[in-house]
Amino acid sequence: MKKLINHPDTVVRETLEGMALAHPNLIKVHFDPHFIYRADAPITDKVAIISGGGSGHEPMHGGFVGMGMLDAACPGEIFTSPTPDQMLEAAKMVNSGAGVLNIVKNYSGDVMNFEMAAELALSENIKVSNILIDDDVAVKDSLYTQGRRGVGTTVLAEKICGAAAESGYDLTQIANLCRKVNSNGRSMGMALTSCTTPAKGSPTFELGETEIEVGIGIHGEPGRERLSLKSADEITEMLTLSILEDPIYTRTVREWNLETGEWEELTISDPPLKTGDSVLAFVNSMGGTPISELYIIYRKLVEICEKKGIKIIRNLVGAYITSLDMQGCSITLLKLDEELVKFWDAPVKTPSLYW
Amino acid sequence: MKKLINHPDTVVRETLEGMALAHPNLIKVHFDPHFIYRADAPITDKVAIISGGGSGHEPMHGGFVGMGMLDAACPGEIFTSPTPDQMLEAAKMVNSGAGVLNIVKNYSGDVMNFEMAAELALSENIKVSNILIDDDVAVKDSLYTQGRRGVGTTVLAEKICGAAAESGYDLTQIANLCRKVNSNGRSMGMALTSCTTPAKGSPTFELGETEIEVGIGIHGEPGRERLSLKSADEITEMLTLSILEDPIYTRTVREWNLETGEWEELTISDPPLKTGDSVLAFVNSMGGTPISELYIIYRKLVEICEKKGIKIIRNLVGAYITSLDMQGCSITLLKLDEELVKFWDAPVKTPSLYW
Amino acid sequence: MITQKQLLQWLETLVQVFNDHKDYLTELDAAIGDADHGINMSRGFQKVGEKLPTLPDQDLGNMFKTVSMTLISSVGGASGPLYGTFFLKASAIAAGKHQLTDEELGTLLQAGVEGVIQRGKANLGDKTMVDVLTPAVEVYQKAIAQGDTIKEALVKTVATAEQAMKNTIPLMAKKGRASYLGQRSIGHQDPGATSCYLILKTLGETVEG
Amino acid sequence: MITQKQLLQWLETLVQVFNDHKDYLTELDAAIGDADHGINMSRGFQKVGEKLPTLPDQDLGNMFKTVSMTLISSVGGASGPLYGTFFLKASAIAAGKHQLTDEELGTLLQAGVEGVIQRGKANLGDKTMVDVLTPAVEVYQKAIAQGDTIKEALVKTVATAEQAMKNTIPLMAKKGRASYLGQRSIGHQDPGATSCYLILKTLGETVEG
Ligand SMILES: Nc1ncnc2c1ncn2[C@@H]1O[C@H](COP(=O)(O)OP(=O)(O)O)[C@@H](O)[C@H]1O
Ligand SMILES: Nc1ncnc2c1ncn2[C@@H]1O[C@H](COP(=O)(O)OP(=O)(O)O)[C@@H](O)[C@H]1O
Ligand SMILES: [Mg+2]
Ligand SMILES: [Mg+2]
Ligand SMILES: [Mg+2]
Ligand SMILES: [Mg+2]
Repeated sequence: MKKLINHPDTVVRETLEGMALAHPNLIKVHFDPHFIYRADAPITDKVAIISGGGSGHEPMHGGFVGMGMLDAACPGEIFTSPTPDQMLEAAKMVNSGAGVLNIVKNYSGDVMNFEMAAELALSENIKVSNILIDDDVAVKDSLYTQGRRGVGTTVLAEKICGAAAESGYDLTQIANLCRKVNSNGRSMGMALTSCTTPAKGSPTFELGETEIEVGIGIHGEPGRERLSLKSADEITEMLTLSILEDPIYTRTVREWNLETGEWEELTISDPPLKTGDSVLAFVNSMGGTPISELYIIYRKLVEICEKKGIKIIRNLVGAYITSLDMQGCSITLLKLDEELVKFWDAPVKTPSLYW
Repeated sequence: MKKLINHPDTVVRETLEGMALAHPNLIKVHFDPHFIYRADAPITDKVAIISGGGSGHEPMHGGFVGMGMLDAACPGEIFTSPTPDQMLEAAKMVNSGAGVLNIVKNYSGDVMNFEMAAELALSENIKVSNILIDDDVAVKDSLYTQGRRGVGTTVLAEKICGAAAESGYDLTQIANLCRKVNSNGRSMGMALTSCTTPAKGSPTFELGETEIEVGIGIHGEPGRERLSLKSADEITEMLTLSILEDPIYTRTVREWNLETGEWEELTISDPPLKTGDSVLAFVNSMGGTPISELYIIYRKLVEICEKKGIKIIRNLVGAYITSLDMQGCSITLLKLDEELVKFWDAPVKTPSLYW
Repeated sequence: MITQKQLLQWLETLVQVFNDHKDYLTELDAAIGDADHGINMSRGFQKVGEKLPTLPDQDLGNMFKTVSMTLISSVGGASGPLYGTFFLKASAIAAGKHQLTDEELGTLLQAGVEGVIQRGKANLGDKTMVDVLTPAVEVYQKAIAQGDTIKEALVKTVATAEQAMKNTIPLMAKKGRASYLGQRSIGHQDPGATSCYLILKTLGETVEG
Repeated sequence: MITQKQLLQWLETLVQVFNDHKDYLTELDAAIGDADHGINMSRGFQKVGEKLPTLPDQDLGNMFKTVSMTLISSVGGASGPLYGTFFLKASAIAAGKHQLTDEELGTLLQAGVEGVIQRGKANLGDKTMVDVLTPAVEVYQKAIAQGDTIKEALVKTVATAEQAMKNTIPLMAKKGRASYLGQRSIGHQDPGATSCYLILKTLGETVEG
């Protein structure tokens, strides 16, 4: 394994140290427990947005802390969910009294840790809503699995909810908005190469010189199927059609009911994308793929969407939710409406998204 | 070779097509000859800034076209200098009458092609200045080589000169500013892995599992020396000391004298960095190295500079001048003064630098 | 009856056990998960080890609460909240006590299992730690009710846990990360079921003396 | 004397020659440069080939100017401006003509070499195309001055070029990309010197008939 690190055990801490030094005007870092938070937190009367997850997906989530996006991010060990004490301390630090929205990617570890954090926060009289992101169409059913994983839509939800919080939305409104973004977003990814985690030191899975892994998550786990290497256009077509042809998706999630003060089960159905929809198209590098190749993908994506009558009215092209050094890409399509467009366009000032 | 491309011959064109589709508000792309230019060019009374070079270094240069930075960028084939006709057509497109500054990285191909372009432009009554960037301390002498290569300082010069042009500097002032930025900037890079060009399809050089290449350029050419793998801290120290301990550097360059209308030889000496200097620290990924590792580098860089009495007052951390999928990093230190800080901080609106 | 000393001994041994089985559990997790279960458990019990000197002065309720909080704040992943909840529920049963009757130990384990199920929503057969915990604790309680000594009951418990752990091999995972693999999860032993077995086995050995 | 037809034939053959030697030149460039010289030259002469049908109607001046502009706008890298300048200077000498005397050919080559030197500032011994061009053109002019026929003179020119090309092997590069390698550039034949040799060799063969 060749990486620019000192020791597998110090990667997360040293990354955080570097971030704090590089962006003192935007963020601060709290150590033990670790979390990154807005330099100017808490913001009076503003709902605080917190996210978190295993490390190794940089710039997500820490790179998205700042005005108009996250108030705090809780990084776990590499590819391991962070712990409730991080989330609780972060909530205490950034909560202004208007409550906290936790944006949680749907992995059993993240979900359970954020649920415990919510219970702890609620017991300290912090209003909390946990909203799940589960947008990965590579996972087909929700009955016989943990349900769809949270991938690309997470970044978009963080941006959009962050802007809504900035505009004065209250916790219930933001929770509804976040649920909408999740319902409107669908993603699919693929890998040319496996990533290598510092702890293991060798590729998580082996891919031959002419093989690709399709339907991967973001933790180096194997994907839905292994195929022979294809051209960028063919790969784009495959990913895009997986998203466009994905049927209605229904699952039951557990959410905290702020009024009854109890967990309750909620059944959510996401309608498929359809002709005439306006979307945000997000082409993402898994980390090792250069931006030039993302533009080649984007070019084909535009062509396919045009043919299918889907209008791309916003886009994001770059490395935003990654798997360490993995080569590959993911595509996310998020159906937009006026509300989402407004909050997508709103200013954002974070280390890795800034306008 | 596994890449998200369709064919080695179409990589450059398709990347440009994708860029044009992704950023219609910021840039436009002209094909045959290829160049990227500001969507709102020419800007009345503003000096136009053009750069260019081989492709494969994305986002440089095309990703830096827009308000406050470049007016046009000319991409060559992968790692091959663009041609004078591209530069001439780009100059015609973006020149408002206030003249054109060409920012040229010091490679024989780039230098000669930009010189020819300047001659062609001058013969069409476009005022042109070509300023060289030659900041790579890995190249020791200028007498027995082509002179230092242009690397990381290029990005900083493009940003700073772009802002100066926006503020109303005339061509002579901007040429002077660009020369100053170049004199104030020093860089050093290293590779963990070789890049793979689409045309060759296999790594340009072979590095063992425990070897690194130090003092590399940005074209996959071998570096100054091959060493055994080291920790991030050791690598940071090695690169930083190469820069800090680099003595005065003197060389003769050829510049067009706007008054005499002739090429003239100019001898330039860059003083070394010294205790008490304020700098911009730029930690750059060669393409395949994730941003988390750059922060680990940055953290150590801050520590070393502090010890040496060098004050880092601005920074840039990310993948800005790359070698395709190469894993590795480069460090650039740019000595700052009030003028440079002002123009660094000024707004910029390009696909890949935006504030 | 089981004393605080024995329970402390159990925890102390677990620190060693998870250190020794770090690579083994991680390898199991590499096959159908993300190759970190051993790392997570050993990191967590390492931290528990650091807390050991402070535990003898507390009652069992506070002792298990400390274990719970330590695991919750250091394991992460799916197993952190699950084992954390197990010990949190246990601490409620053990509050104010310095020893447990055989029946109380059963009630404590039972509460722990219920906490895990509440937290993780796994059903029997989903190929998780629940597949070991549920039958093992059931066997313990039945044995004590039948008049077995605690030693006898724990021998049966550990045997049941071992078999249950092996029984996860042919199952298809329906919860946790392994569920994404669908059919491909069949044929591998569940890492969380394995760490559960190790915990119960160590308890048995501690009481055995 | 050399006719326009012969010069056209030369260019036409060069399209083929650079197509055939693409990998060879690229390999030479891989050793001490960036592995593109063959690709650059073949891309450039491919474009010249596309222009061939338009050339017979022009005088030699315009013909070489077209070649120059085509190479300049399609080769890129270091060799593009250098060969482009070579043919640009040649075009000035050939302006208005449809054939060249033996002396005029010498003057034309001489002007081309001077252009390359002006543009690239390389000295003899810097391990570049200049190391082939300078002695070869000198030999041609001397031979013609001594009364050699053009055929005889070109035989000597090509022989000199071949030897000069090989002489670049032990040199350390001081110009171009290879100069970054310092000592490591020793022991490799310069790719640009090699493409120069191919150009002169093809000229000789064309006149040979
Ligand atoms: N919902 C759940 N209910 C019960 N046990 C679960 C659940 N999800 C995962 N597990 C257990 O957790 C184990 C994995 O733990 P670990 O590897 O530490 O966490 P992660 O899966 O987050 O990496 C699995 O082997 C399984 O036994
Ligand atoms: N300054 C120079 N003067 C003369 N010839 C040069 C100079 N620089 C480079 N060359 C020639 O150009 C050749 C390399 O051409 P090419 O590979 O096409 O361009 P690049 O080096 O830009 O990739 C070298 O082998 C050398 O002969
Ligand atoms: Mg994990
Ligand atoms: Mg080249
Ligand atoms: Mg795991
Ligand atoms: Mg070359």
